[in-house]
Amino acid sequence: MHFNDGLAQLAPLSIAIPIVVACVMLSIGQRAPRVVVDTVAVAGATTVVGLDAALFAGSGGRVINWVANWLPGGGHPVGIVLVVDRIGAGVALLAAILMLLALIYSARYFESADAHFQCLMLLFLAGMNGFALTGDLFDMFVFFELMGAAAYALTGFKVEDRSALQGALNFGIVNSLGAYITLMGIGLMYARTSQLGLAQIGANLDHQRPNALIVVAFIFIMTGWLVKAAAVPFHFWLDDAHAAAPTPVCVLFSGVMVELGLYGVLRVYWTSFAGVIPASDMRRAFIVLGAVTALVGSVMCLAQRHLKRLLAFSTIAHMGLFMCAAGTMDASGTTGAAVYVAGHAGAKCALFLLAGMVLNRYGSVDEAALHGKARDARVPATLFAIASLALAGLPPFATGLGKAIGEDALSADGYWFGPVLFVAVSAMTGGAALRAGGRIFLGLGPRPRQTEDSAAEEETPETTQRFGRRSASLVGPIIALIAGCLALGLAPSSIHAIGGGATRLIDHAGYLAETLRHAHPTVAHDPTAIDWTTTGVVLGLVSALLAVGVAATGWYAEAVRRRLRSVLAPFQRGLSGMRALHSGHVGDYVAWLMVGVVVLGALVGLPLR
Amino acid sequence: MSRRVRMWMVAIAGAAVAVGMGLAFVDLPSFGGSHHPYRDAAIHGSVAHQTANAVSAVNFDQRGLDTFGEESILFASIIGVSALLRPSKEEQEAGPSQPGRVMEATRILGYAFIPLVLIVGLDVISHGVITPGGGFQGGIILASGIHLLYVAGSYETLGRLRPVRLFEHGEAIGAGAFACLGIAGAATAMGFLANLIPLGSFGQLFSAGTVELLNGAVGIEVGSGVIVLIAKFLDQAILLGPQKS
Amino acid sequence: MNAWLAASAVLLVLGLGPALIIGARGDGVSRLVGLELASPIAVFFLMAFAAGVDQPSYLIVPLVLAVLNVVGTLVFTRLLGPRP
Amino acid sequence: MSYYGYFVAGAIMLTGAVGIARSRNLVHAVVCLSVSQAGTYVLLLSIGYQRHAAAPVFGSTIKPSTKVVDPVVQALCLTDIVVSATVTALLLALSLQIAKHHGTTDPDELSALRG
Amino acid sequence: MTFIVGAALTLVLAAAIAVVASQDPSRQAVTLSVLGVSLTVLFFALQAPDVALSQLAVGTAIVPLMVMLTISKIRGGR
Repeated sequence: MHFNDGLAQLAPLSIAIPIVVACVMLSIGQRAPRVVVDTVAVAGATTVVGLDAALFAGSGGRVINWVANWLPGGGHPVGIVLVVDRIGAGVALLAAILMLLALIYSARYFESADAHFQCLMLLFLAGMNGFALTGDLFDMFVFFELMGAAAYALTGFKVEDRSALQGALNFGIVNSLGAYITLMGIGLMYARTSQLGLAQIGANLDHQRPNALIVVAFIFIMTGWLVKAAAVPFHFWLDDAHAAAPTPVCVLFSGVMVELGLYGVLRVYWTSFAGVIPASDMRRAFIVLGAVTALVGSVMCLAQRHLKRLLAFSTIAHMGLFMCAAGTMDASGTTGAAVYVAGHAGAKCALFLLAGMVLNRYGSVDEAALHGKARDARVPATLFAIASLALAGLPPFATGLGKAIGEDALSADGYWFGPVLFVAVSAMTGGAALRAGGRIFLGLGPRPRQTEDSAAEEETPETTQRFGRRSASLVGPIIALIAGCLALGLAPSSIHAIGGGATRLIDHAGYLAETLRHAHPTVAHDPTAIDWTTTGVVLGLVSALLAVGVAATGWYAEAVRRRLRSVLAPFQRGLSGMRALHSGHVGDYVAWLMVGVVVLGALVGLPLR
Repeated sequence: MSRRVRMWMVAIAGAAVAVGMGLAFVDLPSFGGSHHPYRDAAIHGSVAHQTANAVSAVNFDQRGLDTFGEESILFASIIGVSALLRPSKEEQEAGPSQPGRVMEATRILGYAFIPLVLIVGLDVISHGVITPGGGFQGGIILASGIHLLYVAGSYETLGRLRPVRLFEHGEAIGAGAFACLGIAGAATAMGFLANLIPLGSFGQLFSAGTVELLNGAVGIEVGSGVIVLIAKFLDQAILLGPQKS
Repeated sequence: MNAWLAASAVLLVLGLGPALIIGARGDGVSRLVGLELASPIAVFFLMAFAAGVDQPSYLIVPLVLAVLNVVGTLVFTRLLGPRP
Repeated sequence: MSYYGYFVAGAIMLTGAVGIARSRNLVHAVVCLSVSQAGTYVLLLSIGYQRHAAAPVFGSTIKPSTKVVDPVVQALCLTDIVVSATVTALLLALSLQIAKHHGTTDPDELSALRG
Repeated sequence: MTFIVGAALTLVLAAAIAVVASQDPSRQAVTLSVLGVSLTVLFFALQAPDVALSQLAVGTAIVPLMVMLTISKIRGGR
């Protein structure tokens, strides 16, 4: 009932504060010493963490803020509404925490150019917060573009690095084109409903038959968000951008930005289109796209030697799993996806930061070139092993818990291959990371031959001086990320909060009633008791074991592979064909984007006829 | 992929997308019709807040958060361009190259137009509430006026008149002022970006409450920002000279 | 449709159409001729249209076009030719 | 005529996309992207258009009771134009740096990224 | 009125195709300016003087200037 009360006022502040801090930093950045700039940036990010945490804690129901006090009177609402629920606040909180850790990690990064790096990081945070908290379709587009503009510049920030520039341009063109297609869909929806608010559109579309206009508008809107979510075949930009972006930026890209794309899909579907496009239709589309994405991502991940590119493909693979879990279109699957996203952020970001440390110390991220080079680095080696196993879903890490919940939800819906897919993808991605780590830190297995493509990629250093061996500002964030992943897996209360959030995310009627008709929040019924199950623990252990197996095959099976060359040849050809598709050519990516729109149309639209 | 394969893919997928668009478009209300419920509500809101230019009312008042996001995009892009086009060490050492020669007619025309462009720009900003135009359009016109000095040939004069650092402050101040006006609304418990100062009367130069102030903030931000933006490109193309490969 | 609107329609079809054709063919300098043709015609079109719908406040647009066209032209004349 | 505006909008968007795919120069591709975005302006304004209505700027000749076209899509379009200009600036800056460091702007010749 | 809007739409479409079809970027920049003028005309005919003014400010001076400066920098290397 209470519009714009104290808690609700925090929502726009979490968008505005980072922008104000960025303005301050731009002004002082030219004169102030580096330590002041870093302190201000970290303080700004800390404030946003506080605001988002308050929103997360207070958003048991939904926190609603009609911006600029344009309350929906009797007639047609004209203002923008921010609607904060647990999942929205949770994603914003995740973004703020990762930003804080990335800023701490980068405190001695680069010869800063007038604090531009920190300004862009904070504007990036503002964009992510706005995207997560708003309840208005066009506003989502605006903050999507804000995220994009900051992200393109951050990707290309190492202007001496050729691959970074090319990756940033590919990222910018493909994402922008996706965003314009989304804008077209928004225009179509506006023409149809004369509304821009998600809830208002939902109320207008409820109980209608899905005609061509609604379906096409929906597909167009999905396109932009799915480009961000890196669903195959929209995913090509991701490995280019992640492989080349500065390490602290990769943390935000992999940990939360890509996931925000999936959040956008779920938010728009459940709030606006759930009354007109049946969930069964979406389930098919999600699970097909998710499974293909997971397989392509994990196979490509295994084939990489460039450590950051390997981690980027593992992000694509995990995005496929999140899509499958959320694609069950029920509370438990969505909970699984949310928990998995949080856990994945911890494990994956730790791995990226470790890759950054390796790059700093040895000037390369090629696992073949680095073979055995880092034998003396005990602490990073241990952390790398733990994070890789966490990525593979080892209990009791939150990744394992999210994976288990997702597997349960899929098999409960009759998708028997769900657990198989989850275990296989976890084993392959975790195994690939372990393989690389084992080679780099322990020198396991024979030294791999230097292939042309791996030798060609030289890496531009990101830092001007080598950091001390155990610099707290580097190791601290890594330990915090792994500890967070572990704590989340061990704390049922936090899982309970996320489960309640998932129930609300998919609660179409409740969102509309609370936003438009000031209804009292309906009590979120407890989602099916979510906790560790025996099956979940066993499957988690199995995938961790398989990951070790995959890694060991990578280390020692060169001889076996040579003997089986004739049997493996067709697979090798398929793999090199798939690698050739990831060509770095922006024209190819645009062609795939258009194919993706058609595929999406076929998956969602054709069955509705 | 070869070029030929790519073009076939684009042709087939593009045709399919075009068919989808066509199916969607014929379901739309027909072009030029009179059914616009959001329009009616927005006009009502605009009149209630004494804003003669309903587009400004939507931009700065009813959907002010969009514009806040939009100005942040501008802000982020300009910082991004500044970062991407920062001169490398070798370029800084190379020093400026000689500017090209300019025709006398170009020079005279350029100087003659500067005051005119500046006046038009200021007029477009200040009347944004009551006539077409506003901070964004006016800001760009102002920035174009300053850069006439470059096309008029005197890059050195431009360098003196255009202390980029100062304009970076201007950009930050404009963007910060927008945000602070928004936060002031939240602090008075009216709501973020609420229209909280006296509204004045319809059609007057100073009407529409905070719309006028936000308009001015955007004008400062866009004007300074675009100057910085063009300055970075100019520095690359002129000052640092053509790239020797 | 009143006389002003009729005049603006004529300007649009017989003026901007050919200007576009010139502005889309040949090398940069000959395209510039098309642009130089298009801008004044557009100014006249905008003025005639504003008169036709009887909206004097619209006249700011042709004014700005006239002014900014000079800037645009100077940009091209400065940068289009071969570098010294 | 009743759908012509929408079709033109769709056609512009697709033209731009095809232009990026067949582009041989990154600057050309960036310009094509901004052409593609022009399609969204045309769509938005076509949606808000009403025949024989005036612009939503009230004054001596347009009273608040006059029929006007939709100001909301115009506001959205203004935002869109700002986005277009600034994203174009960013991408041009990236193309410039690519030309500097790769020595080419032909996407067929860029080879820093291979799967 | 309808005729004017229709003619302006056609003009914009033709200009857009011409821009995309121009392979050489510096020629394309001039045609892009013509597209900017055409869009201004269209927006004006659609009763959107605010948007026309924005398009004008962006499309006739700033974007062509940035494109031309980028090209002239790139050309310098040849």
